[in-house]
Amino acid sequence: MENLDQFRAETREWLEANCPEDMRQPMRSDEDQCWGGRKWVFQSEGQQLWLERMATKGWTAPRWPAEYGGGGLSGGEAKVLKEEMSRIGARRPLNSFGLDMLGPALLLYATEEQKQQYIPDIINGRIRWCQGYSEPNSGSDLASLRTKAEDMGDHYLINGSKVWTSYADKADWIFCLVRTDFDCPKHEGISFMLFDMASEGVSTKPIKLISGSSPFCETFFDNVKVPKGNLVGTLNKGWEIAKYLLTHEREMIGGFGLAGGGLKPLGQLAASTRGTQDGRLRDTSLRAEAISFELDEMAFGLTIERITDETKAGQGTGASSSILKMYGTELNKLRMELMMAIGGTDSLNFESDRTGALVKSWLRSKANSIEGGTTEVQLNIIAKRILGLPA
Amino acid sequence: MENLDQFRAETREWLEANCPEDMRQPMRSDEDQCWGGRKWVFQSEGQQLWLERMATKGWTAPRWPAEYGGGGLSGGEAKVLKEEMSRIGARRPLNSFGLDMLGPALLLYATEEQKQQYIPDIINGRIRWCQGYSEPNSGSDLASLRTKAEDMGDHYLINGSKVWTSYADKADWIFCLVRTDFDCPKHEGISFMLFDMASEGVSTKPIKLISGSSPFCETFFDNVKVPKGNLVGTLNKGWEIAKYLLTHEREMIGGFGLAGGGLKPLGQLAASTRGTQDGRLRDTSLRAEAISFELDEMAFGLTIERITDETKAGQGTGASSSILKMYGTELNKLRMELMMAIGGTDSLNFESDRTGALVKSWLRSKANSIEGGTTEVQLNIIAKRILGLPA
Amino acid sequence: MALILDEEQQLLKDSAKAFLSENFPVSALRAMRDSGNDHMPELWAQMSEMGWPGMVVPDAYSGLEFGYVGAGVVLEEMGRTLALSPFLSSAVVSATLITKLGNEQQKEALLPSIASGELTAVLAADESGHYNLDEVATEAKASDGGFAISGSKRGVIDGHHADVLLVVCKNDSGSGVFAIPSDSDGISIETRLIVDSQRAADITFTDVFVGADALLGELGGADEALDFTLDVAAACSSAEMLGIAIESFERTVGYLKEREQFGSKIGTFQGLQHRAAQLFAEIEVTKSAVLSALQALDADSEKRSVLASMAKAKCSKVVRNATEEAVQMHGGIGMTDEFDIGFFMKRAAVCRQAYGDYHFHADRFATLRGY
Amino acid sequence: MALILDEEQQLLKDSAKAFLSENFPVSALRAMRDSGNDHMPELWAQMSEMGWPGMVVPDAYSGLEFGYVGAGVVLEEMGRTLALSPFLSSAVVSATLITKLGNEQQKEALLPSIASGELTAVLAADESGHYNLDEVATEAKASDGGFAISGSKRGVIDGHHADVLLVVCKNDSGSGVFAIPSDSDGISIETRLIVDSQRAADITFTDVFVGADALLGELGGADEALDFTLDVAAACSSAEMLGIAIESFERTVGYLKEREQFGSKIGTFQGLQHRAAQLFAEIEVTKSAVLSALQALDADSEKRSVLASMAKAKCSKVVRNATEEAVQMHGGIGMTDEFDIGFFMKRAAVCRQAYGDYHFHADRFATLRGY
Repeated sequence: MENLDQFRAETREWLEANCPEDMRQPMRSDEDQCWGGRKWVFQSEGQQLWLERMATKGWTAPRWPAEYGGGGLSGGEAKVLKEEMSRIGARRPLNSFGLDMLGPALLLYATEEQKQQYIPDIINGRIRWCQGYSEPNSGSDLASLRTKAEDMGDHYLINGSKVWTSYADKADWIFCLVRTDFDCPKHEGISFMLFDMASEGVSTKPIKLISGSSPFCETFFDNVKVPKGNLVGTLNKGWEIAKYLLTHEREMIGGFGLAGGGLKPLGQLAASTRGTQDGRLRDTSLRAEAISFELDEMAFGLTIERITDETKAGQGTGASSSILKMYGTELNKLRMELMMAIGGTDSLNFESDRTGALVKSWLRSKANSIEGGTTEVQLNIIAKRILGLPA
Repeated sequence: MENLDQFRAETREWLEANCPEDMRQPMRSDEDQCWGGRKWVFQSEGQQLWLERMATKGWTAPRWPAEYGGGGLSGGEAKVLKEEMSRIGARRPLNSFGLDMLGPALLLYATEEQKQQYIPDIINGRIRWCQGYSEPNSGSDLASLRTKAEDMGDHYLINGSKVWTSYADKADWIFCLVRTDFDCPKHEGISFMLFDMASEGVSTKPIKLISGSSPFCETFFDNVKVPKGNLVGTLNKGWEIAKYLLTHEREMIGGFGLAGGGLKPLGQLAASTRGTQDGRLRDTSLRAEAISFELDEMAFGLTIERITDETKAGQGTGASSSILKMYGTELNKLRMELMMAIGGTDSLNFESDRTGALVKSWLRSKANSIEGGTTEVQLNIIAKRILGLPA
Repeated sequence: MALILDEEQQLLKDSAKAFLSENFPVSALRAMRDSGNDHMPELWAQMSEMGWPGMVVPDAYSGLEFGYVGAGVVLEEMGRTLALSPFLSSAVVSATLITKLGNEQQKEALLPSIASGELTAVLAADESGHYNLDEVATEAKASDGGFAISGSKRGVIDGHHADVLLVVCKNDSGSGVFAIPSDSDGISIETRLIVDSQRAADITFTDVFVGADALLGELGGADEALDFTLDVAAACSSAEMLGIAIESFERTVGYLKEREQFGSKIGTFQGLQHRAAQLFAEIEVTKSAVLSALQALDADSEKRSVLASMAKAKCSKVVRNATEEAVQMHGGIGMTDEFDIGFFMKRAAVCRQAYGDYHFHADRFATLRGY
Repeated sequence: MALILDEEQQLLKDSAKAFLSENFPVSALRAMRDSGNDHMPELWAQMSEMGWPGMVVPDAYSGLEFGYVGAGVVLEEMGRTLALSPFLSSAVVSATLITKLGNEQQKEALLPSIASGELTAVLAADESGHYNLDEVATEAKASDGGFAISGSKRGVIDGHHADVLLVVCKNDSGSGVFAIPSDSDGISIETRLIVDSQRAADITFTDVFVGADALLGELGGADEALDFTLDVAAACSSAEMLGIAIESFERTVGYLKEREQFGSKIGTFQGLQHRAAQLFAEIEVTKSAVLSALQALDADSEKRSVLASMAKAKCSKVVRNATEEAVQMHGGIGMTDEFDIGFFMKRAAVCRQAYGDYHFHADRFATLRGY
């Protein structure tokens, strides 16, 4: 048994001394997140200091190996760090697809040289990454992608386009699925490549969503030259890395459904907004829906906990990411519907100031069950891979 | 405009004079229904008189042509008769698959001679019919049936078996789908035949259901000889008649979902059983479910009305029977679930006396979405035939 | 009464459909929004030419007296193209309330110009955000032979375009409704953009002086007329939601027949087929709910309120389901502003909240049914 | 505490599974019913040999003190084979109440024989048919240094087999629980067959005289212990429902892989695949709900009641869904008595109602959560 008490004491002291005051305030909206990267403009001195200090300790990526700049913490230490940060309300110092998606894949599939090259810049937030997966005609059928990488001897030549590239217009580099073999079953000719978004021939066009915001882009590649060393893993075996990454992404998106993140429990919110009678939410029909939601939400939260504990104990079922993605996103959509009902006509506000935030989040939530593999795709995966139902 | 007032006055007078007192009492259970047929034992003098008197006027089949013994009434008159019967609480004099299913098909597809032979005995309740459709390996895939009728020159020789034959053990005759051609697409080699259940080679075996009752049988045909004149319609074209009949059956089963039949509205039943607070059902979660059910139930009842009115006005959509079957049976299952919740632990009684009736009806209701074409089959029909979605 | 449209109603529906789909399709809404506007005056002008604002106004006041089924079929077609006009707020809801509550002089003064479309009125009732008239706090104090009105109303759609506000006030004797020109002294209006590109108005009344003739009916005597008006608003807004549901559904079925994934049209996937079939059945059932509620208004049937709340509750659920399924089955493209399907979800959100949401009408339905 | 079974708990589960599936599979229930019996004494004898009746009884009273997670895993496996025994009613629920409420002497007198399986006790609490203890009217009048009990209890499962009845009474000072031998004078028991082939007892008490030592704890002081016992009953009956749901689901998935229609295995139809996948996810989520509720009992956590009611409400819904889908996907054959799947639906109906149904626990959950 490791001695976590000492680590906790030291961590608490360090955080107390190093976390700037404004980084301990709750975020007022998504705009307060720090994404890093070459183009990043820090919103405050505190934001910059907080990132630098945490990155120096490797605590933007607490469990990654210290040799690449990670924190090198054990599971127990990482949990203590999380608890201590949460205790003082410290914000996450860096939000990043590099941390949440690319990094774990690199640690598993990249060469030593590639790890040395890319991982430190992820940890310290110097490079902001985006993900080039979906294409205009390959939505749920991701493996049907057509973006082509031709072997030109000393480099690959990339032509094609991607869609739903999150923040492509703000990213420095892209990790990208490309087709390197057209004469084989669709899953077998895909490769996983990294390249600089500043390369000649790369252009992006933001996609305006129904919520009015544009977090996604169309991304075009017109004779983009990519050095051969930027291939990760084996040529034509990129689908394996893609699947690994999709699993990670699903778990992230599924987690949206959780109450955890300081949200007021829905039933209590309804009661304080809409009033009670004899201690019960006055609107009995809304109460019944809130109950049904909260039962599922609580059971879902416990399921994340259980799956985490099973994984730690080496009992993983393999089913988890599809279940979490499907269940969590449907729950989140339901939560937003109930929030709208609680808000009444006020909730319809679409002004660009704060008052329009609820309805925009409501609209945004409808994408949860589409992005990262639709609910229908998750159900197919569960039916075929887990239940073994015949094709 | 026909003069219905006079018809109403005459009908009222006739019913007053001819409907026996005990036939004006609400039925206490399904056992009080009169099914007729060779083996029928009348439960009271009133039951026998009522059937004879109504049959003599043709009012067991009010709208069927008078030449075959039917009432020959117009739509308006039939409605008046129904209203006047309902006014004094008169029971239906005869319950019969002949009236509800076979008869309409015979009027459409049978020869004049066949109509003369079969229809009067349906109207006066002398012959009780059963339906031979499903087979052990053709559940939802009805057209895959294998019961064989061989042309032996002067008769057909029938071999095979049926399942889910309602009351086959109590019926006198059967209308039956048989395969008369095995060398063609499955829908094209089916014929529609009638024969006496007392024929040599016919045997039945009741199927015990989870509710404990046995309304259905397995029915076996071992070298049963059927006269050639018992074929209805064209040889190998029986599927058309079958489809017509299925449509009728679906509408009948779908109708189960309706509150109409003197049932107390569910919400009121809940309120009177479970108590109210400030005028609202005390159990707020049950109230929300009762509301959701009653909204659907009312809208569904209005839909039956609308479809009837559209059909009268020649605006039928063709979609109706699958929608009614699917929606009505799901609603009825929901109603039974709510009745169980209202009843609480008392509702679990399974005694063979009256106290077990609720839980048995609850169990029985689960078959509604299976019999007469499953809910899944109805959804397929809607998707393909009405919405035109590709196969 | 047969639960179908009669010949005249069907003709009206056909002509509304033709007129709106040709002249004010969904692209008109997009154009309006992109130019920064929040209503469609040109549509209203053309509707007025056709006499539609007089749909439910009695013949005696230059109306068409065509009834609520007529209003409903127009609204259903408006729902299909998401056309914006004060038809529901002024020509249907306000005209109804004035007809029910006004005296001869007031009706003469207001109804003919509402029927011609020259004048628009809007009901300013709710203060709670949940159409809870029990919580009305706006007061009318007797003053100088008239009244001084103080209070505020919330989320009034079309409120900043209307010529006349029908303001619900409360005092000890009950509810009263005042017809007040919107440019009267003491009225201040703030608007906010809402999700379907319309604007909702928050209206404050500070000692707004009105003559005694501004009071429709008696002070304390408006409850019955407000109840009828709520039935009208609920049933007619249901018709609009029905149109939204039908159009979203038809577009989605069309997309299922076109879009390919995994080498097949996605409409071949039974998972989607069954959901589409289920939704189709729900929409068919909802059609009956809406038509019966509209007919009950025309017949002033005693089942009127039960049917109106049933229709509003049922439509709110079904239009939510239809627009959610539409976006989900369209996939990513359904989330883009470039594609029209999202507009249906946005308008549906507004209709679902207007004049009481699902929960409001579910409660009203149960209360009326005795539980 | 990690939300997984520890090694001992997993071993217990495995051995319960092996024992029950080999010795008391569903066919044992069928045989019991067909021979006109309503319980399985042989099973209880074997369970007693293994010491299971002492699962939650403290070591001090000759119990295993294995805890509620242990009781839950046994009940889950009992749900899978539909094995009938007084394990829940006597060994879990009654033992808990006596442990919480009894004095030393009472515990000594009752717990060791409950733990050995020699004696069974049953909680006779509800009179409403809806586990509403607010409606308890059974009275205990002080009489001759003891009490005279009068009233009646409804639908007590195992009531006619139990040796001791734990009778909840009410008087002005609150609830009290009396442990009364079931053969005492003044007790009359009527039983009725219920849907899962068990019998429920309606028990009438007419001036049943008991000594003061029959009172567990204080008169008026039982509420807290009854509340804990309700949590135990809810969580443990949830575990049984979970087992029913899992087994029904697995049998159904098996059938989908076998049964052919329209020339294909029905498991190839995406409509059924998606419903099966959805149900699988619900069952996975429900597993977490049940385990957390059981763990909270063992830890006597303050979240205990919220989790117990959450688990009972969630399981009631999911087991309904699982058994309905099981019958529906089996089609006609699922409706026949000859086929076992209907037994799961029947037992589920009983478990869903036991110790408060969905609506009861939904309300309790919300009340505990402050709305």
